[in-house]
Amino acid sequence: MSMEQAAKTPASAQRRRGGFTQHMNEISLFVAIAVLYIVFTATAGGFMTFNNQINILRDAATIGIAAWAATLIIISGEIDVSVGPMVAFISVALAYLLQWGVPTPIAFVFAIAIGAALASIAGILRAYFDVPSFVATLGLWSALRGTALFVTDALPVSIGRNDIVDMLDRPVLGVPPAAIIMLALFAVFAFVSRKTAFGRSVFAIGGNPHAAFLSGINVSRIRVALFAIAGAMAAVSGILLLSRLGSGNATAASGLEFDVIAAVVVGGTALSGGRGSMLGTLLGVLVITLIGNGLVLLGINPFFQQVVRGLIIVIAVLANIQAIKRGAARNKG
Amino acid sequence: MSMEQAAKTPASAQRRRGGFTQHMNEISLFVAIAVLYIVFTATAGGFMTFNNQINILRDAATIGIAAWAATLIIISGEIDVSVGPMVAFISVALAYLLQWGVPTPIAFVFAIAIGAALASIAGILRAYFDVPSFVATLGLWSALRGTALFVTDALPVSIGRNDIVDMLDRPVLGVPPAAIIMLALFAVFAFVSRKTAFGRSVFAIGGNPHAAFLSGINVSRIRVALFAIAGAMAAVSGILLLSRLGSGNATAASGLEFDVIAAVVVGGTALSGGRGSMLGTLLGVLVITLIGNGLVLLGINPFFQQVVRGLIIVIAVLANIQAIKRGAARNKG
Amino acid sequence: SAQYKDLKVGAIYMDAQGFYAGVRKGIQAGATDAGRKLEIIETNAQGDVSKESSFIDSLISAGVQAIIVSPVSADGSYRAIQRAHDAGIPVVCYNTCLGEKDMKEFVSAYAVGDPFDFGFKLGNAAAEYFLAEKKDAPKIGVLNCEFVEVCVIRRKGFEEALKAKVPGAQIVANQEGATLDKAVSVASTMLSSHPDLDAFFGEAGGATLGAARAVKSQGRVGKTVVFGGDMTTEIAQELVDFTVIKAVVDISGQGLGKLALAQAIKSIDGQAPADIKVPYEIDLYNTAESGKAWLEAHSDGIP
Amino acid sequence: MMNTAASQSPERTIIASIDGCTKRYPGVLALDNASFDVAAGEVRALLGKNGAGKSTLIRMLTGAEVPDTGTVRIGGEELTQSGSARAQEAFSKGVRVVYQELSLVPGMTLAENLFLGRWPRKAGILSYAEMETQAQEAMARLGLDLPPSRLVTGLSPAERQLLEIARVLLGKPRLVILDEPTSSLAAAEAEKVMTAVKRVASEGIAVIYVSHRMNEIRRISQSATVMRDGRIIDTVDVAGADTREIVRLMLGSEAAQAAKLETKTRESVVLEVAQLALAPKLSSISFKLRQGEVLGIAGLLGSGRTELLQAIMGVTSFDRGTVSVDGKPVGRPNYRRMLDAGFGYTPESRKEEGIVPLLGVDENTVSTNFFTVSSYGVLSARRMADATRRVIQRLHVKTAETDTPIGTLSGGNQQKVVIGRWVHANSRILLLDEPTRGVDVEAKAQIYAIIRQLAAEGRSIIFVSSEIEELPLVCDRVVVLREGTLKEEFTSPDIDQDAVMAACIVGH
Ligand SMILES: Nc1ncnc2c1ncn2[C@@H]1O[C@H](COP(=O)(O)OP(=O)(O)OP(=O)(O)O)[C@@H](O)[C@H]1O
Ligand SMILES: Nc1ncnc2c1ncn2[C@@H]1O[C@H](COP(=O)(O)OP(=O)(O)OP(=O)(O)O)[C@@H](O)[C@H]1O
Ligand SMILES: [Mg+2]
Ligand SMILES: [Mg+2]
Repeated sequence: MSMEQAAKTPASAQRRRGGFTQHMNEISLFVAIAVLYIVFTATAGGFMTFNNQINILRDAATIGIAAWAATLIIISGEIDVSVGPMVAFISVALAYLLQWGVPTPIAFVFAIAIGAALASIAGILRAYFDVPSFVATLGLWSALRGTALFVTDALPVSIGRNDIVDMLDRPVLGVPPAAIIMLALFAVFAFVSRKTAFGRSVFAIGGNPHAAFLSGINVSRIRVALFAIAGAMAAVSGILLLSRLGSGNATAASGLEFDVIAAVVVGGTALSGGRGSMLGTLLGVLVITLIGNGLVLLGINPFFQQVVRGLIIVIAVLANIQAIKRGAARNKG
Repeated sequence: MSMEQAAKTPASAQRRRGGFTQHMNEISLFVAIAVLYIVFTATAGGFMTFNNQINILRDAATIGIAAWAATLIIISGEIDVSVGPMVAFISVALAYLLQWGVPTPIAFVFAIAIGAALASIAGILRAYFDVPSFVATLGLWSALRGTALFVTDALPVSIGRNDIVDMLDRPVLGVPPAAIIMLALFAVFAFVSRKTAFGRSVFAIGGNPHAAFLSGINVSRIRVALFAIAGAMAAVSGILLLSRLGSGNATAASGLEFDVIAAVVVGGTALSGGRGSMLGTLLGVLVITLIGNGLVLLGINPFFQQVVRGLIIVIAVLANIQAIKRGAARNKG
Repeated sequence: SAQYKDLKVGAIYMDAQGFYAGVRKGIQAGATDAGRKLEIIETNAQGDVSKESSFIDSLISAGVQAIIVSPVSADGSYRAIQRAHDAGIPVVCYNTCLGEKDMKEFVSAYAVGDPFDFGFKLGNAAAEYFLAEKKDAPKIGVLNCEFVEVCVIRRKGFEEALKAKVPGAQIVANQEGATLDKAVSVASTMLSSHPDLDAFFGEAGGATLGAARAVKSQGRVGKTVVFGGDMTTEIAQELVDFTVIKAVVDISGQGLGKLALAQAIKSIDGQAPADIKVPYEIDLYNTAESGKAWLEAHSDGIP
Repeated sequence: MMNTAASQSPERTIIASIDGCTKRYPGVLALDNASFDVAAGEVRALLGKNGAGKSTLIRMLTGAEVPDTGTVRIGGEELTQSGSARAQEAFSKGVRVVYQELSLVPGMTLAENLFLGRWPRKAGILSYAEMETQAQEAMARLGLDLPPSRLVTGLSPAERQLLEIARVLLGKPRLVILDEPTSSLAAAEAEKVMTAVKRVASEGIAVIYVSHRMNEIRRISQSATVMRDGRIIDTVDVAGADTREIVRLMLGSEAAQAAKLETKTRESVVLEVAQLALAPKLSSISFKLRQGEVLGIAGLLGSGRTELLQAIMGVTSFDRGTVSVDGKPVGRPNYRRMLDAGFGYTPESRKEEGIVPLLGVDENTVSTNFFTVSSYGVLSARRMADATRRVIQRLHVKTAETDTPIGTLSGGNQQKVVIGRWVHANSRILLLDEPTRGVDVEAKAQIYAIIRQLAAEGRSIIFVSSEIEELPLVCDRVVVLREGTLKEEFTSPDIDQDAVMAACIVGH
């Protein structure tokens, strides 16, 4: 065993920003996606149809929008396990707002504000009271799911006809708005994470919170902001969910947090913080979604699909880590 | 905000092992338990009956046995989210072993060995391949639950009459064997964590894996051993589950991992590793179980129970952190 | 002719319960009966409308000829089913379905054992038992699965039938206990808070069996009885024993699956039933003998 | 002899001052009613033992912490904010600091680290081009020739230190504080830092310079403030005071003389390294270590001394070569096998790799060998305490109890425990990497004595140090690592500091 193995992450492995090993990760994910495409096209009927590709994009949106924010949170060294219940809660809250006759655009703004406010409770607990983010968001997870179920009695909250909401589910030139929103938000997050002081501060906090604090970065405020952003993104997912289902559902998006975290780590972001990329997460989201879609099309036993997913997550992360290590070793010479 | 708040945990807060602040944590949990007892006795009919107290113990066993091992894992700086599916999987595997006519004691040994072997896969991935334990056990979580459901079609696997298995569910002097086993294992784990080289090495690894490695502790092997132990404990829970339900159930123990982790962190063990105690976890298990029991007795809406549980987890951890801080501050003078 | 063509059908199961293993077997048996080679693409919605919605989209892409689904939610599932309908794929509900209006619009057939009847039959059986035992004010604890809508309806049926015959009957506790382990724990706790509990009503299989186990382990045999839904091998064995479980209502998964496939084939062939609702018999088992008969008929344990 | 430096130059313009500051940490009075000031163009040395309160005083000036009582003024204005705003406030008033603990973010580039939290931006968007040009210039000033887009991850400790210094020189500093900037640097690199410091001072910037190295202080500063137990003892004119006197002020008593070197190396070779190569730093290393010998390894920053020790220990694997113990080749060294063969290794970064801060001194000591304090894996509290006490006594570790968490001890005492754990393990070959880094004069002298004593008992020691002046005090023999091989060898008593230094830098 070498020293690196004793350490939590092979930090020394990655030598240059945008360098070989960073790309190594993304290249290996590209290869994985290509392989998945080839395999599914050959074996799963209907996989390569336009419709199905659109479905994949639409499914990707559910995970993706939440995953962009989760990537920043994980880079900053924190974790958020409350995504699923947050999405469901917001879809319910929004449905009630619409039922009460709040104008749709205002209801959307409210929904996003509610999401940001609730999530920032977890952020405040983390930033100012030292409650580990896992605990704070676990509490939120339980409280939000419980509240949504309690208020609705697990029944869908119908919103009736609503043109704006319906529009959000109607494809534009064949592309569902959810996918467009996901890609637009991706661009924003990729930009923010690389080109703004906020984004770089997130990396700094994840890499060395102490140093970040000493160099005058407002660590607490950024932590709260990160959770608030995650809440807002979950709210956007909640709005899209409402438009897709036509009602607010307290039981929806169950286990979404696992998919989101899996996508982020498959994308090469380190759970220990300080390292990660939006492009990686985008590829991770695609891998997770493709697998989900392909296995359904292949008619694999649904329970067995769970087994395959578990294996693939581990294998993807394992391959990623090995690729980074090998890249580092090759860089040495 | 002070420097300490920027750091991940208020490490400097705790100045002496076994000192005042360590006890602060346990004292505050004792108080919490006392308050719960008073409140529930006053409000929840049947709470103070012998039978109900026994039920609490029995429910505590489900969380507790897994929580002892999880405490060590979390102290070592890792996490195991695969407990629930592991328990269910073992109950199914054991039921099949018994169906195939394997003699009961041998089947028990097999079940424990299977649990240890499967969990040590996650340990090996962590220790030798640098896969974060969250990812490794998340994979296991999905794979085990999926396999168990796939094999059984979500139907219970009946074992028919089996005296040894039935005996495990028959109270001895009114006390269920599960509770006795839980307390015996608690004694073992408390002893191991404080009085053995293995236990202290776990603390050293959690406190500083580099330093532990350099001082000659076999970090990798201990990490694998920890997961194997967790698997074995989950198997014990699986055996007890089988005896309680009379059949192997792939859907059982869902969400157990959350309860276990909640109990450990409520008990004052730091998710960042290096710090924690078995007594704390015991008290944490009691808190979680008492709340569950009391809320059912009170007939609270089950959805609302989730809300209460979420709040209580956060409040307990928050109070704990504040108590430690205040203890540290008082030590100042 | 159509009779010899292969079938490609999508099936969605609502959650992880043994009942759906029966449905699957029923669908397969139905295909064999119809002399068709069946390709079945199956998924499990895990009780989540959002997953269900995305599965239905995938099935549309996969080019299935029909979708057999037990919708998670009457109001929550209509969008996805509408999309399938719009894509020209007949949708056959079983077990659960959409609201009346949406059903008429988007669904070809609904193979149903009515959940209200389901509860109602059991309520009747319970009432008869209490009348025979001369208990005019029995106290009942409910172990529910009310995070899905059908379970709420089952309880309504149960309460209505029971209260009609035994007006003094009273539901004193109602807690979630859908999985076996949770049900055992919750039922045990209920017995502590209500030591005079006369009966449990288990809304689904896990709840029924869990209540029976709790009654036995708490030493309450002879004092507390169990009425519940959903047959499994173990519940049948308990019924044969007849000390704790006194009556079980069941919609056969296999039977329902078979019926649903038959409706799907008809819909594919353009012969959808005039009345969308195709009723399926709800079976009541309230004697030891009936339990024995069930065990003989289902030796592989699949309900 | 001694006069207060402050009274000397009436035209001083005070840049920063602290007035009557007190700061308590749980259990310690880190700063006790301290008053202090520093003027423009002045290089003020700050001296004191480990834990004297130097870093605490600095944190007052930088706004990283708020004093319990007293005031802090920068440029005549009092710091009023609290929390992170206070650090911002001090920064905006021109305070720059290199903290003792590393404050770089490993996963970010050199350029980003230089501008951490204050990245140049245009319309809210970071301007990498500008950042990298400025970074290149700033690093060039310190002779640091690295691509600004490189990650900090791969840098050696010394390169990191220089990077941190480059960071504080950016912008318009009025007060630059360096907390032990050279503790991880070899002499030649320390020289670069001192040149930079002199230049900074000549631009009228006030400098506070903390170091445990007296000769450095003599070369760059005019006055030195001595601290002890959180109090300011005196401010002395460096040129006028002799080192003994200053050390006496620091310790509060007379310093122990360094033990006289008695060499009696035995003939048997315990460790032989032949043709060891590890790309890219080590090309061919061969040497022998005899029983009872202290072998010093000198070298420049990045010459690969740490890598050599790690390769021998099997912590990192090497490309070629053999390592023999007692004449028998060990094949591929593996860390645990080397420990079993009687080796012991102390890493150069005490905090990151040396100690488990939350655990007690006892557990940090016995972790190298649980067998002697346990039976069947069960630890005996009594035997553990006894073993720890033996180590504490032999190595003069200052600690209240045997189970005091090691994180609360001073750096020097922590280091003694890190060495002591191999005494507990009864290792006969010790590889010590920078064992005196960041340790005060008193503790240093004690560590030298410990090393000599261990050698006298027949243990063999490899001693790696960047402070060339200490090599003659401890080593029987010194080899110089340069360009991947061992170049020169010096044998006691002919170990001449200047000659060793020259050997280190030939060709540079
Ligand atoms: N954050 C903290 N929490 C608790 N105690 C602290 C903290 N920082 C410093 N101390 C204590 O305050 C005292 C003074 O520490 P300080 O770091 O100022 O000493 P120093 O003179 O810089 O020592 P060194 O030469 O080792 O760097 C020490 O006893 C130290 O243990
Ligand atoms: N970022 C890092 N992560 C892990 N290890 C590192 C890192 N940087 C340096 N090291 C280790 O520390 C050693 C220090 O190498 P360096 O280039 O400083 O050589 P050196 O001769 O030991 O110099 P020094 O004078 O600092 O002791 C390297 O061999 C490397 O193994
Ligand atoms: Mg200091
Ligand atoms: Mg070194």
